[in-house]
Amino acid sequence: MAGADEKFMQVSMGPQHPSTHGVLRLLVKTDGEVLSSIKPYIGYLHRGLEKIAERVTYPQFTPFTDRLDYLASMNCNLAYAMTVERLLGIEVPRRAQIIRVIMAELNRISSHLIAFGSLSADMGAFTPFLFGIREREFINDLFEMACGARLTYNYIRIGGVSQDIPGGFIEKAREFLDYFPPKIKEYNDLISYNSIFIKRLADIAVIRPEDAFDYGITGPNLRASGIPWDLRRDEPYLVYGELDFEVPVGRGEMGSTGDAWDRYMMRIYEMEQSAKIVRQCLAMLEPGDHTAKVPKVLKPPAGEVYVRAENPRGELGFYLISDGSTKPYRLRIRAPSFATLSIVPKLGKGVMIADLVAIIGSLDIILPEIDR
Amino acid sequence: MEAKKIYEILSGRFGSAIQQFQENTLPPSIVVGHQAIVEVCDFLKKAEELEFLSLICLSAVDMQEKGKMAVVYHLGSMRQRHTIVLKVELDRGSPHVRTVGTVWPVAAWYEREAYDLLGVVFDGHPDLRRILMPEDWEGYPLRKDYVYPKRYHTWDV
Amino acid sequence: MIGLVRDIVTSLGNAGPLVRLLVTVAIMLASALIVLGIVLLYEGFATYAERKVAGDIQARIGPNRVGPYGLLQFVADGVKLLLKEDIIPFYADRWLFVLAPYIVFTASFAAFVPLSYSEHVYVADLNVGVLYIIAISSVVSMAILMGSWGSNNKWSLFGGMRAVAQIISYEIPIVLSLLAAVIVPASLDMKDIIGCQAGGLGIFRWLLFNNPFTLLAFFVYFIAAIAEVNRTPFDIPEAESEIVAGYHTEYTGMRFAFFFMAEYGDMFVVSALATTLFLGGWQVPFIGGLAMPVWLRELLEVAVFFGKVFLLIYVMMWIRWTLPRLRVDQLMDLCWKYLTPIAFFNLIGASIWVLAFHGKGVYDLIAGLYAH
Amino acid sequence: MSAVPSTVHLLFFYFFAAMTIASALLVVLLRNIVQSAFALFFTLFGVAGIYILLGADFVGVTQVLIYIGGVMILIVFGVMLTHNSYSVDIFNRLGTLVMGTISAIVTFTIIYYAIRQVPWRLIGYKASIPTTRPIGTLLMTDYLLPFELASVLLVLAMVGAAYLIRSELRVGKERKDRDKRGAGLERKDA
Repeated sequence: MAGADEKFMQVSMGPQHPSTHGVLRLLVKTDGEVLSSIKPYIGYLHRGLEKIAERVTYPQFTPFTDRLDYLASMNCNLAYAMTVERLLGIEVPRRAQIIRVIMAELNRISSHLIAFGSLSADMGAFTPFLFGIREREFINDLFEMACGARLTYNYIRIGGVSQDIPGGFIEKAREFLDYFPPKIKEYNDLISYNSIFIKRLADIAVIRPEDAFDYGITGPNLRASGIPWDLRRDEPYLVYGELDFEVPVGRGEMGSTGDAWDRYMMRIYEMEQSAKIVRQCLAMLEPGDHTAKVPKVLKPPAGEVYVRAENPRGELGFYLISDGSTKPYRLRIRAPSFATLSIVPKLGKGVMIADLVAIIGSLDIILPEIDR
Repeated sequence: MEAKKIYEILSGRFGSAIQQFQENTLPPSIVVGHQAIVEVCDFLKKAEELEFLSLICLSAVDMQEKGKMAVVYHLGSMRQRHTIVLKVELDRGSPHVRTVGTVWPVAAWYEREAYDLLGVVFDGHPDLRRILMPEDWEGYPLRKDYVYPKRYHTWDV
Repeated sequence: MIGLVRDIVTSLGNAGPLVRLLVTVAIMLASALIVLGIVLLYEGFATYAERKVAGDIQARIGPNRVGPYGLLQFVADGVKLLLKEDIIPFYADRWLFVLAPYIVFTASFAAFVPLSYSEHVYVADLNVGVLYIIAISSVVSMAILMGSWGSNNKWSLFGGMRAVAQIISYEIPIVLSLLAAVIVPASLDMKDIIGCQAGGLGIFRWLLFNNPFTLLAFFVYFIAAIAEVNRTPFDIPEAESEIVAGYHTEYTGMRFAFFFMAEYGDMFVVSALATTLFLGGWQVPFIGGLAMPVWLRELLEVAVFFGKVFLLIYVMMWIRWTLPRLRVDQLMDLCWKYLTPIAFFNLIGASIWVLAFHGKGVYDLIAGLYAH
Repeated sequence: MSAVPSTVHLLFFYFFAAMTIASALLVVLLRNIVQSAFALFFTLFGVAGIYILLGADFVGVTQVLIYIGGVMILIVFGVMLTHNSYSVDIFNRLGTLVMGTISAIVTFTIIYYAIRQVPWRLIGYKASIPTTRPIGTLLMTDYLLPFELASVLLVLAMVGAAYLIRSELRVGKERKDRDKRGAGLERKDA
């Protein structure tokens, strides 16, 4: 039972564990229920995407980005498409831009629904998860209308989107927007303000702003620490600059700023804002092309770009180096969850096993993106 | 702040360690000598008007034709709203550079990845192990001259 | 049952001792088998009900394939569990691993014995019935520890430790609040306790309404009872998202089913105990005084008893599918810092009440006022 | 219980007696210390059964509640949490075996003669009567002093145990503080 260090018990949490959100292995040393150290082991899902990118052409890599963060493939597609467009200097038609924003925000909602649901499930409440799934179905239906797929969409392509949105999409999307916001209130009643839930999450694993910077934390987790930074607002891409939305920031409503509850609540707030954005975009839609004129064979000039976009889990960045051929010379993927996971050993000292689950759940990491 | 100005500040302070300013990349990049990288990073993080608090990304790039191995640091400042790219070029035969994990802790993981996939050795790194590949993997897969293995233990690859 | 045995054996007259012995044993076995059958049937339907209730709460349908409304789902599950491979981990402590599920199930089954289902339907009329149930359910914690140690799995060990700590701790508020009720009829015998709750406009002589302390005792008991049977929000010993199902991680097939059935059996027992002690047991409200054939009365009493028990079980299910789970230290806090002191003062208060009013309840006192 | 025909009574008695003796033997003979701790469970359970057969249902149930629900758990916990309880192997060396046998024989002889010497008052079979109330009354009247003394002893033991735990916590805290002071020199965990 006792390992080398006889006071502690060494337990391997994962690679197969219900609440590590994929195949993540945490080697934890515990003194009873209290953790003294955590060592994450990753790479179980390593598929060598960066290597693959060097052997396929630019458009051929788009489907691989679907598999980065499979809960938000639209956003991953978008970030990659924007990177290549930046390199090629393609201007995307306005209609395509708006469609992209609609899709990205709908996908953000569906991704946050899973995040909120799986955190609740980790906390032992399974019902919110199924509520989240129920609303996610609606979004999946919408995506299926647009591109035929329900998980890996491959819809946003270099130069625009693969096809224009079908008839009836706008009506159905409006229907969703009327249906969805009341559900958020339902979630709040059911779980967000549940006192057990608050007790489990408030003041747990507080990330102070300086730690958030040091560990490269981005997205909702960063905003939960009280830093109002959102690429959609601060480095606007597509039509985000014209839209009216707020960037919610953690205020430590139930404990200290940057605790697990704040991180959880960021997602709830962001879903509201995303719904607002989609509504505005639907009103902005006007006839036009759904894609720019993109040559059959893409041969970007030699050069390098780094483009980042606000994904549901933080900033997804692509560092793309082109040598003038049809294939990327080097494609580096900066995955938000990778950086986020690196703070876990720091947060997990002296907490209990149950808190570790809360930490991982509230950071909302996704493994395919970490392992690439 | 403009990248050009950051370059000027840096060259004013570090002199010949700041080697080159490349405007054709996006965002513009500054090539830094590998001996000075930790000091440069530390300065960029702490200097008042620069405040590069976040290391957005750290990548290693195999520049086979030049016989170099580059390590690229994408830095950003949320308060000052500017970004900059630092590059260090290393000898491809034995790429060694000092770790910036002391400046930004997240670099520890990025550096492990760069070590894992491209074999860049970060001196002073407390825990330089493979991170994505199995610990007993041979070779560095993202190098351009990487030869795919036929077998790994008992499996055909 | 003993009465029945006595009657039958007496009617045998001067039969030889061997015949008497065989008849006695046969009757005992038969009644045990009948109870076992009923218990198993109940447990089957309880799992079905659990899934239907969960489905209802989570906006799903629940089991609906096997039989009408999925009613035979539990039969299919039972067959599946019987056919499953029976895995004993190589490094398990074989004896303890194999023995534990049987002990758990036996203990949970044995707790059905002293329950009084109607005036004349009961298995054994123990004069220490209440104490017997508490004692026999403490065996469960022993067996859980056995199984968790026998599995030779660290997660199981965590689960076992948690289970034992929890069950032992929560036994204190349970016993104390039961005592607060038991001192009114001044008996530990189920029949006496139920007998004293007759009349009073149907429900007002229930011990629940006897005095303010018993009312409080009921709630303390019920909360502690949920913890005693390891159900959400107190299901930390088998918290799937934290310690991977705890003490039954390594169990498969029928062995797992024994643990599972024991949980439902325990739910019935604690609810039945609450019904007996606080909710008037099989006392039929409002029509208790009416004249009716004995068989009808008995039938009605059994139905009322089961109705009350199932109501409490339903509440447990409802809570389970609504609330998240507490953390292990919060659970202990709840027990030692809140429930136990409350139960203690409650017991003292109840004793003073019984002394001051000579055991009369609120209803009797008010009725006494009007009688003057 | 005793209203049940005596053959059944006897049957149950032999069952419980066999269970007690067999499991008691297991406690002594098993080599795995955890297993023998668990075997004690059956011993205690058998004793409880015999109590109930004697018409002392309250005592029997209390035996289960306290010995199995409390003492047993403590023993098992103690054994399990002891250092290296996995690998402890109890050897019955010849010397100890001989000594043990001799002392066991001596003890049993003494007990046997003691039992034979005491003039037991036999009350014969009687319908089982509730024992709870007389026990309670006796505890509050004739045996009040022993009862209270036992309670005081238990409270003392509890306070002592709590004190021991606390002092260990205190030591642990000091060590932790010391560790914290030296923490700056330690290498950072990646």
